[in-house]
Parts: sequence; structure tokens; C-alpha cells
Amino acid sequence: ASGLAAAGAAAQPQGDPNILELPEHTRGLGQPVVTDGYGKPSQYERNVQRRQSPGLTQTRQASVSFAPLQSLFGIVTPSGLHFERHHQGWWDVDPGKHRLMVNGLVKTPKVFTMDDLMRLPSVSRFHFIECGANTGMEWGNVAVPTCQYTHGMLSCSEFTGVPLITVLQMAGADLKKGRFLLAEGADGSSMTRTIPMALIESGEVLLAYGQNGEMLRPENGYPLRLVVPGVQGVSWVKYLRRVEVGDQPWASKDEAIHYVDLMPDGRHRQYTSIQECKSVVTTPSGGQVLLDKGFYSINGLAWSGRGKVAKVDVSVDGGRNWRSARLQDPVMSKCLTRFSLDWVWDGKPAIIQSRATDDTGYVQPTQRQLRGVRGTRSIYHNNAIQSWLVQESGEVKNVQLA
Amino acid sequence: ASGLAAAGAAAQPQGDPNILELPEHTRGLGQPVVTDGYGKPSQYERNVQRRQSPGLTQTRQASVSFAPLQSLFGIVTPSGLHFERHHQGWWDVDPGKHRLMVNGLVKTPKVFTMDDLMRLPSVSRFHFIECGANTGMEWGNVAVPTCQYTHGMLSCSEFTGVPLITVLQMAGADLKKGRFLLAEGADGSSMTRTIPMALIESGEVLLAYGQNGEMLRPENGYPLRLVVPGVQGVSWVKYLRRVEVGDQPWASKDEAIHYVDLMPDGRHRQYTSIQECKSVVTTPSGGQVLLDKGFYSINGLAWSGRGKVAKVDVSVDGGRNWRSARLQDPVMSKCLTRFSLDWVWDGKPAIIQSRATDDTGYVQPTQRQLRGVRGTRSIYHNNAIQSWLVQESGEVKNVQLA
Amino acid sequence: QGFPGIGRAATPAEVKAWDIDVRPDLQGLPGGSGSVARGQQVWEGKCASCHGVFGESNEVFNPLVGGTTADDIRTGRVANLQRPDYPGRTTLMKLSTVSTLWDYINRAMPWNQPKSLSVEEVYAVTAYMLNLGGIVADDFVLSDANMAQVQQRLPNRNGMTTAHALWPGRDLPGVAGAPDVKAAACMRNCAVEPRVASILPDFARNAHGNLADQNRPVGPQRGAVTATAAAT
Amino acid sequence: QGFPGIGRAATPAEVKAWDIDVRPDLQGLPGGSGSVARGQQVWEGKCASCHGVFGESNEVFNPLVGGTTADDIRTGRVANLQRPDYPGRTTLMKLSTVSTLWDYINRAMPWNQPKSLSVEEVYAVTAYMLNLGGIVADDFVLSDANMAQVQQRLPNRNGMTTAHALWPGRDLPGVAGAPDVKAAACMRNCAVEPRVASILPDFARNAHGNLADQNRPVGPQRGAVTATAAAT
Ligand code: HEC
Ligand code: HEC
Ligand SMILES: [Ca+2]
Ligand SMILES: [Ca+2]
Ligand SMILES: [Ca+2]
Ligand SMILES: [Ca+2]
Ligand SMILES: [Ca+2]
Ligand SMILES: [Ca+2]
Ligand SMILES: [Co+2]
Ligand SMILES: [Co+2]
Repeated sequence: ASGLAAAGAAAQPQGDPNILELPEHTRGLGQPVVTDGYGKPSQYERNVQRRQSPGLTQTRQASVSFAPLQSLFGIVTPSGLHFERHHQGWWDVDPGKHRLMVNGLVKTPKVFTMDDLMRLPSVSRFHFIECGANTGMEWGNVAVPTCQYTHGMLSCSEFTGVPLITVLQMAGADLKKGRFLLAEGADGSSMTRTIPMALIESGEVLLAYGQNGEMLRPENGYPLRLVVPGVQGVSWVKYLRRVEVGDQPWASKDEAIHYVDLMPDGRHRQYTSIQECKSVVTTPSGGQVLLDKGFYSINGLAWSGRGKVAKVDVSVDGGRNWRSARLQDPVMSKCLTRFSLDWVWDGKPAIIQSRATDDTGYVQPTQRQLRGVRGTRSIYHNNAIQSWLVQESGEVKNVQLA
Repeated sequence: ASGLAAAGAAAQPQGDPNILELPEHTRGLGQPVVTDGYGKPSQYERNVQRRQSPGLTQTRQASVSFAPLQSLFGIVTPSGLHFERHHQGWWDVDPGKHRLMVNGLVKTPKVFTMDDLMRLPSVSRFHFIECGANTGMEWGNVAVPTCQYTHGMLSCSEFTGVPLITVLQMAGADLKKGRFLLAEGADGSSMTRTIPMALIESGEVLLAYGQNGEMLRPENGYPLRLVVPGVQGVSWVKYLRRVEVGDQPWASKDEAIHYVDLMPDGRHRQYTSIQECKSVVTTPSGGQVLLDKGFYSINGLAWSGRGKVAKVDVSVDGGRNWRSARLQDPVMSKCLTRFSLDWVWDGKPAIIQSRATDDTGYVQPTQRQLRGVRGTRSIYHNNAIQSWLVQESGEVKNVQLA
Repeated sequence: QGFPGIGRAATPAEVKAWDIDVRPDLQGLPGGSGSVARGQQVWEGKCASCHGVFGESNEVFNPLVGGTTADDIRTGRVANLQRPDYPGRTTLMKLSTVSTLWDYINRAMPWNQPKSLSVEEVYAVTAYMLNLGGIVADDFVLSDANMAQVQQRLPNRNGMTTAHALWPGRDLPGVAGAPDVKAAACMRNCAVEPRVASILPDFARNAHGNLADQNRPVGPQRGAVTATAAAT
Repeated sequence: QGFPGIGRAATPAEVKAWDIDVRPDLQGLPGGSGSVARGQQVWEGKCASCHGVFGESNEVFNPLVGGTTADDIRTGRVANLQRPDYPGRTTLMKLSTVSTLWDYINRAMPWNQPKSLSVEEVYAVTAYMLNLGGIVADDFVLSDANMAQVQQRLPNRNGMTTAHALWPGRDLPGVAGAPDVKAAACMRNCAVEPRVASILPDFARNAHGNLADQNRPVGPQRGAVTATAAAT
């Protein structure tokens, strides 16, 4: 299919010059330790970048960048490639001056420094974060070419922080009346979102300062963000400065004007938060070209905001027949799960899909099924099965089926 | 104990000016998305760097840099802070020209391109890598001040790659006669190490190209390194160019002149490879200063080259009394495990230690127990219990007990 | 206290400085007022450059005003939201709680100078936006005293529902336990017709740049060269 | 074949180019030879600048030569290794297989120009190093034919053991199943005397720089200020 495949063959009878002529690095002295106290990827990895989708937003401070899922392995998203979503730009906040306030239905409103918070007992947990608008451009028809743009508002990290319930208890929160919590950021937008107390009581919601072993990145809320496992990213309030306990939800801008899902009857669903079970094949995927016929490993990611991924099925004939994929352990709750399936490509057109089932028994729907209930104007919470068409040329295209 | 603690208090009766006077980032417009297609840590994190230990090596290309364990969270080591160990410097090898050869006791010697290897079925697994010489400076007495230098030749990543056994089978390896495998690098040192076939047959040994979601870093063997879980880092051959199946071990330079452990009887133990069960408290740890009396979470890392960590005990009185720490799940085989224990510091001197037990029942020894068997000249495989003295001033010192 | 030495009580002044949220029941709304006329001044001085003189601009964001009718004000449901062909949705079409508008302008606008408005200015400019939508009259003065009445005139005040399964709590009216889409995991000869119904048109081939530069130059695949349009 | 299209057979020339390892049983050793005298030339031209004229330098690495005796050559055990007070260990003190030396020089030296030596040069310079250690005579010519005999004169040829539990396989002589240190997890009133026996001396306080700069400026702890010596 492609001339590139020849690279593997011995180019001359004697053999491959890359073997016969010892490369420079086999015959010389390399670079010293600590050329970089904080290292960076290879120069050959420069194509692996987070990117904006042209024309999606009118400004770059109220915008989004997408993680290059087509080039990632395993489940951990390198922090440098974590997707971004800002409403009023990002900041590099001085952690020595950052404060967290706890108020509302509490006995004593409290203030914590970062020193304080980092002294409290912490946990470290792997969780995905997905923007509620991920795949939102694809409700009506194919709009973008690659899985970076269709699914790239998705990342997964090991988060470290203090269960939010700890500081609520320290403040003497009234958990009987206070069934809702407002989380508020310190940036210009001072993002506000309502979090249900039930989820906080489970211990899952974290005041996180750590991400993949180091502090959060500035683009992701340094020095403090809320981690709300299973819930859409907008609730993971960045630069978190305040939490307030209350007896009703807040209907903040991003839960009354945005992040509301328009249904066919013209009503908006409000406080839609959970990211339902979803999956996507990341290789091969849209915008890629297979080098040759032969063996491939179909790889992808599956996740569920309700718990663990139980099963992922893969089809190469557009959904008529399916095989169950291998799941890479550990399979963790509200975390990405990597799946893979062996495939020998015969050079004929093929339509690749994946379909995840979570441990509540919920099965990822087709686009047709999802539209049947929600229409095409929801913007948010599009967890439909993705289809990739492998053409005879080896080129893979984003398609939607009838 | 320290004036810094006052930062938490309201500095004036009205309150903290960091709250009363809204900071700039609450009143302005921040930076746009994709200022960095590949992002970096906050400017306030600049102290978190990998570092050389002054005077440890005579050159910087045959040297080591240490990971800043005292500043890390969870179990994933950010790839930019992964410890380095080079023998003849590091290289940024062109993956398009890199080849892997399989030869020796095989039916057909084989050559694979990176394209080839990345098409094969892969797995992703979390594993620690520890240099056999980690903590080696401390066999005789205290030599370095912080856990970055005592224990920082330790990192942990999610590795993605192909089980080595897959390509051996493709070449038709004779696994009956071929009980040993030589792994060889493509750098100047062309590092060679012998790997036991038993471990390869288990499927655990990987031809890895992925690390923490992206490709390996150049300093860590881009584009291909061997991952040998539980075994000291020198066997995780970087820039891997060749594996040879054989019927006896190779006694290569780094298994006959180095990475041999001198015993009290003057004999060297050869082919010592497994990193036995070990742990270290990372906060509070040497070179740090506690801000104040009161509550602290003692945090640390535990690991075993033989399997999973089963238990970690922590003492604050130099080993007379112990309490079992919380282990953060998932606890994975041959992977770091994060532990923590609540502690209220009363301001008096304290000696903090941790002691790990793995699922084979092996208990991490004291320095005295280890020296009793191995003397003080082993250099390698020092997995003794580490002691940190908290002084009344709040300053923490690296100490060894009688 | 299980954690001696950690955290402290907040002072009343500190809580006042940060506790700025306004809820739908108007808890948190500071006393004050502002007229439509004053609001027009604020708008033209501090908002119109981005949102347009009539809130109609889509240069930096979606239009804020438009798409609502007097009839909507009566029913509390914006009729255009029920028309699948209606292009775009303005802020006023979606807004179901007036507190949301007040709170958001107060905390986040103007975009490049959030929290620079006085309480009076927020009342005024909110009044002006409501006036642009025909919700309040030209001579209206919005205040903490009449916000609740204004709420009763919002075109889409009845346009929200919480009857769904995507809220991870139980304390919202109508919250559902079971997801709304129920698919089955058919494995063999499933009843689908794998026919391509949507694909990017050829002319959009390079709308996202050269995909060859957006994929690693090594591995099982390469990125498709889309630098020049056409060709498949 | 389970993986059609992946990998190919290596050509003989390719295997020859890369399969350079030499094992203790001398498998892989190419035919050839080199004299001590020729080795001295190579050494002085290409090695001495780093390792010293007599292999004694510790400027870029540990000394390669020294610490072995004629008696060691007889016993095959380097006596100095049994003296806990003996400072440092040279390459020749530890070397138990001559193949290791040949292989390593061949693959990795000179350090800044690895794989630049001819087979003859490797034989010669290996012979020279052995001569510096008194293992072969001044007029010795090392070759593939006599490497096995030279092996029988290595001062530390009997100095290795594989009787330990740190090899994750089962095919080495004496490999042990059970670890050599057996500790118990005592929990209460354990029989230890927590007395500090070793601590960094005050004058070494800033030997690793200012530790305040090696810790995050926020969190439960700070780094100790060690920029100036003294003070605790
Ligand atoms: C410099 C440009 C700019 C100025 C000046 C500005 N805005 Fe905005 N406004 C924006 C942007 C951009 C957004 C979208 C923010 C986001 O994505 O969350 C926005 C959002 C809004 C919204 C929410 C709309 C919605 O549907 O989410 C309201 C209401 C609003 N502005 C009102 C105002 C008012 C009132 C003023 C003046 C007092 C003002 N704006 C000044 C740029 C501006
Ligand atoms: C530019 C400096 C340099 C030159 C020139 C050089 N070496 Fe080395 N040599 C080193 C360094 C540095 C090491 C340690 C490498 C490591 O850490 O693995 C070393 C290691 C060695 C070792 C292994 C010693 C041990 O105990 O591990 C031998 C043997 C050796 N060199 C022999 C030679 C010979 C023979 C030559 C010339 C043909 C040579 N060297 C030229 C710097 C040099
Ligand atoms: Ca988001
Ligand atoms: Ca190592
Ligand atoms: Ca305090
Ligand atoms: Ca409030
Ligand atoms: Ca091929
Ligand atoms: Ca060989
Ligand atoms: Co948003
Ligand atoms: Co080494």
C-alpha cells in the first residue's frame, strides 16, 4: 500500500546500511547527565502535540486544545499533552499565596494554605477527565478528521490530594442539610459548579495538587483543583479557591447556559454531569495510513463515569460482527482502560468500531441509538460508537454510518 | 519551630491580604491555550529537578542523576525527572533507522524495524526501575544528606511494549538449550547484560518503546529499551539493538567487573540482579525542615523485585515500636507502592523509619542485619531500612543507628 | 480536632471578600439597583466592543441576545428551541434563572477585567441585557427587591429539566436511576447496515492542516498527507 | 507465522556486523593476535591520556591496574579483596574472565571512539594491560589460540560466586532459593537501641549545595538552608 513499508526490507543484498554501517551513536560519546534537570521528549516526537481545532472557538483564552490520542500508549497522559480548557485563560498562581476557603453550612468557616492542605492525609488515584463537550462536534455528522479532534478532550492522570470530605468535616459541615457544594476557582472566570454531597461523602472527590507524580500543571489548575471522578471536566474546578456547602444547587453560568443538553423537545437537561461509558479505537484511526497489509494490533481506550470497564468489543465490519478485546489491567474505576485486539488486514475496505460495557451493565450506544433519544443538538455527552473506515489505500477516515 | 508557619494565620485582624485584596489572576485575563504544544511545570516548581551527587563520578557521560523523590507524589515518576544512568552518554536515536536483531540459538536470525515492533501486540505495565547501586554510598556510613541522593536512582513508569518472548518465538528460538539471553545496546558502550530465559518466558520482559503514555525519553533509551521487571536498571538495556539466545551467561563488563557484590570473604557475587524488598520515607526526609509541631502525614515508597508489597510498617522512635501504614492501591507487582501514616509531631526529636514486607514474606532488613551477612563493601543491593532524625529545630537529618 | 495545627477560622471580612455567588433563590444577592439607562452606558462603555451594541455579535463569542419572543415570556419556554432548524442559541434563549446572569456578569465580566464592576453597574447592565431581550421595559430599574418578579418573565424559565440519569446524586427533582439509552452487546450477524452516511468532503481535507505532521513518523501507521487538497 | 508482514530474516553480513560479543567460553572471539609491545603503542596512543601510562589514573575512572600479586595468579583469588581496609578495587583485581576484558575494549574503548580499534589492536592492548598486571610476560603475543591459557592465570579467576538468591533464573551453579537476610517484623518494644551512630559532619553541611533550593517552596516541609556551613 505504501512505499514506506520497504524500509523494513534489506535494501541491498548484503543487508540494511543502517546495520552494516554502524551509526554515529555506536561509534561515539554521547551527551552527559543532566543536560536537562527536567527532561523533554525526543526531537523525533515533535509531531506529538496538543492542538486547537481550527475555527472551533473565537478566542484562544476561552478555548480548548486536544490531546493527541492517536500517538499515546497505555493509560497515563503525559502532563505536557494533557488537554486544556480555559474560560478566561490560564495562570501560573503562586502557591505560597493561594488559599482555600470553606464556608456555607459549616460550624466554622475555614481558611487553608497550600502548606496546610499538603500536610493532610492524601490519596493518589488514577482517573480520566473528559470534557462534557468531547465528541460534541460529531452529533450531527462528521466534522473533524482525527481522533485527536473527535475524542481528544480526554486525559488520564494519577491525581494526588486530600479527600474533600476531610476539610468539610474539619469545618463542621452540616451534611444533613448541605446536600450540595459549590466549587469556585480563583481565575478571572472564577468558575463555579455544583457538586452533589453524595459523591463527596464517598471520599472520591479530591482537593488535588499532584498530577502524575509532580504538581498540577498551570494549564490544569496549579496549585489546586477539584477532582470529581466520573464527572465532566468543567466540574474539576481549577485554581480552586473556595467551596461552599449549601442546601440547593447554584445554577451557575456553566450549569444553566452551557453544559446543558438540548433535547428534541426543546428542553435543556440541567446538571448533566456523569460521563457515560465510552470507547474509541486510537490506532488505526482517522487521518492515519496503514503501511501495508498484514498484522495489526487494534488499540484503543475505554472508560466509564459510573465505575469500571467490564468489556470492550471490536468490529472490523462496521458493527455486524464483534470480537471481545483484551483489557489491560489494572482496570480501575473511573479511569481509562486500554484495550487491544489482533487483526490481519487483507487490504480490503474495513470499518473499525469499538463498543464498551461498564460494570453497571450499560452498553455504549450507536450514534443512531443515541440520537433516537437525544436528537442531534445536545452538544454534550456524545458517547456514541466511533467508526473508522480503512480504505484500500490504507488511509483511515472518520465516518458515520447510516 | 519556623516563622513560615505564620503564613497560614490571618496577618491582620481583618484577615489575610491574599484573600482581602483579590489577586491579579482573579481580576484579569490569563494566557491562551497551546502557549505550549507540549507543556511544562509551573515556574514555582523549579527546585524540583534531577541532580548529580557532587564528586560521585569523574565524568558526566559515565554518570548518574538522581530523581527528587522528596518532592514526588503517588507512584508515577514524571518522565522529565526520571533518574539517568549513562555509561557512554545519551543519544537521541532516529527511530526510522533503528533496528532490532534477534540471533543466536534461533531458527532464523531476524531484523525488526520500529514500525514492525510497534505493530505487534503490546502490553502496558507499571514497574519500578532501580539502579543496583541505589543507596550504595550508604553501605558504610552516612554519606549524603537527602533522599534524592540516598534513594533517587529509583523511578516508576507505565511502560508499553512487546513481550520479548513474542519476537523470540517469531525467530524460532530454542528455549530448551537457550536458557540465557544477551541484550545489547546501540550506544557507544553497547551495554550488554545476560537475562535468564525463565523470566522472559513468564512474559514479563518487554521490548518497550512507550513510557508514561509517550515514547521513551532519549535519556532512557529512546526508541527501544528492555524492561526487566524486578531486576536492577543496568539490565534494562537502552537503545536496544540486539538480543542473542545462548546456553550460558556472558560475563559482560557490567556483570563481571561492575554490578558484582563484594562479600566479606573477598568473593564477588556475580549475576546479582533482583532488587529485594525495600522502602523509604520521602516526607519528611533528610534535608527538610518541618514548619511547625502538629499533624503530618508520613509518606513514602515501597517496592519489591520479587512481587507485590504486602505490608509497610513505620516507626517514629528509631525502630522500637511500629505501626502499619496505609497502602495506596492499586498495589502492583514489581511496582512502587505509596504508603502513608498519620503522625502528630510533639516537637521532640524523633527517628522515622519504614520497613516493607513483600508477598514472599521477605522483610526489609536493618542496616545491621544486612551488614551482618554482606559486610559493607557490596556497593550494590543496599535495601536496608533508612533512618531520618527529626531534630527539635524541625530539621531532618540522614542518620544511621548503632 | 484530628489534625492539630492545620487550617484556621476565616474572618468575616475574608468570607465577604470571596463569598460572591448568587443562587437561584437569590441567596447571596447584595442589595442595590440599576436602571436600563445606566446599563446602556455601562454596556456601550465596557461590553459592546466584544458583544456588539445589541449583544448580537459573534466575534468573540456567541450572540447574547436574540431568538426570544413576547410569547416565550408568557409561556416560559423559548419556542425556537423546539425548532431543529433554528440556527444557534443565544444566552437569553437558554437562561432559565436570572441569578445566573447577574452572578456571571458580577464574577467574570468584562472578560479582560472581571470583578471590576460595582454592584450598581452589575444591576444596571443586567437590566440592559434583559431590556434588549424585551423582558423588562426601557425605564426599568432592576434591584434586589424585584429580581424575583423578573425571574417570572424569563423566556426560558420553564425550559430546564433534571429528569435524567447524569447527576451523580439523588437530591434533584426527577433525577432518574436508569440511563436513557439502552443498547445491547450483539456479537454476531447484528442487524446493522454498515453504510457510510457521513464523511468529510474532499475540499475539507486540509482544514485541520497536514495530518502527516500530526502523527509520529514511526510506528504502525503514518499520518495522511493532506497538505494539498484532493487525492485519496 | 502469527504475524504476517512483520520482521524479516537477517542477512549473514548483518549478523556479522552486530554479533560482536565474546563469551567466557570464547564463543564469538575472532581469530587474530597482538603483542604486548604493539599493545603498549596502542595504549600510549589511545588509552593513556585517560587511564594513565600504567593504567593507574583515577582522573576519568577507577585505576585499571594494580592491587594484584604473583601469588594471586597462582591461587586465582586476589588477596587484597579479603582485606576490608584495602582502598579501592582495580579492574584487574575483579576481572575473573579474560573474555570480559577483550569484549569490553572491543565494544566500548576508546571511550570517545568506541569500535574504532582493529581486532589486532584489541588483542595487543589487552595483552599490554595483562602485562601491566604481571599476568603475561613482556614478549607475550595474545591470540585466539592462547586466550584459554591466559584465563588460567587471571589473579581473580576463582573470585566469583553465583551462590545467592538474586538471580531470577535457575540455571546458574549454586543459585539459592532463599534470600540471605532473614528479618522479622517486630511491632512492639523491639530489641533495638535507637542511638545515632553516623551522621553527616557539620563541615559537610553544604557539600550538596543549598538544600533549600532542592525542595519545593510550599508544602508540609521546606528544604534546610545549607548555603552557609554550620548552624543547626
Ligand atoms: C474583551 C471581550 C469581552 C468584554 C469586554 C465583555 N465580554 Fe462578555 N464574554 C466574552 C467572552 C469571550 C465570553 C465567553 C466566556 C466563556 O467561554 O466562558 C463572554 C461571556 C459573556 C456572558 C455569558 C454568555 C454565555 O452565553 O455564556 C455574558 C452574559 C457576558 N459575557 C456579558 C458581558 C457584559 C455585561 C460585559 C460588560 C460589562 C461583557 N460581557 C464584556 C467577552 C467579553
Ligand atoms: C576519553 C577517555 C578514555 C579513553 C581514551 C579510554 N578510556 Fe577506557 N574508560 C574510560 C571511562 C570513562 C571508563 C568507564 C566507563 C563506564 O563507566 O562504564 C573506561 C573504562 C575502561 C575499562 C573498564 C574498566 C572497568 O573497571 O570498568 C577498560 C578495560 C578500559 N577503559 C580500557 C581502555 C583502553 C584499552 C583504551 C584504549 C584503547 C581506553 N580505555 C581508552 C575512559 C577512557
Ligand atoms: Ca472541561
Ligand atoms: Ca542502572
Ligand atoms: Ca499551623
Ligand atoms: Ca454563598
Ligand atoms: Ca512488512
Ligand atoms: Ca554472539
Ligand atoms: Co466550559
Ligand atoms: Co552501570
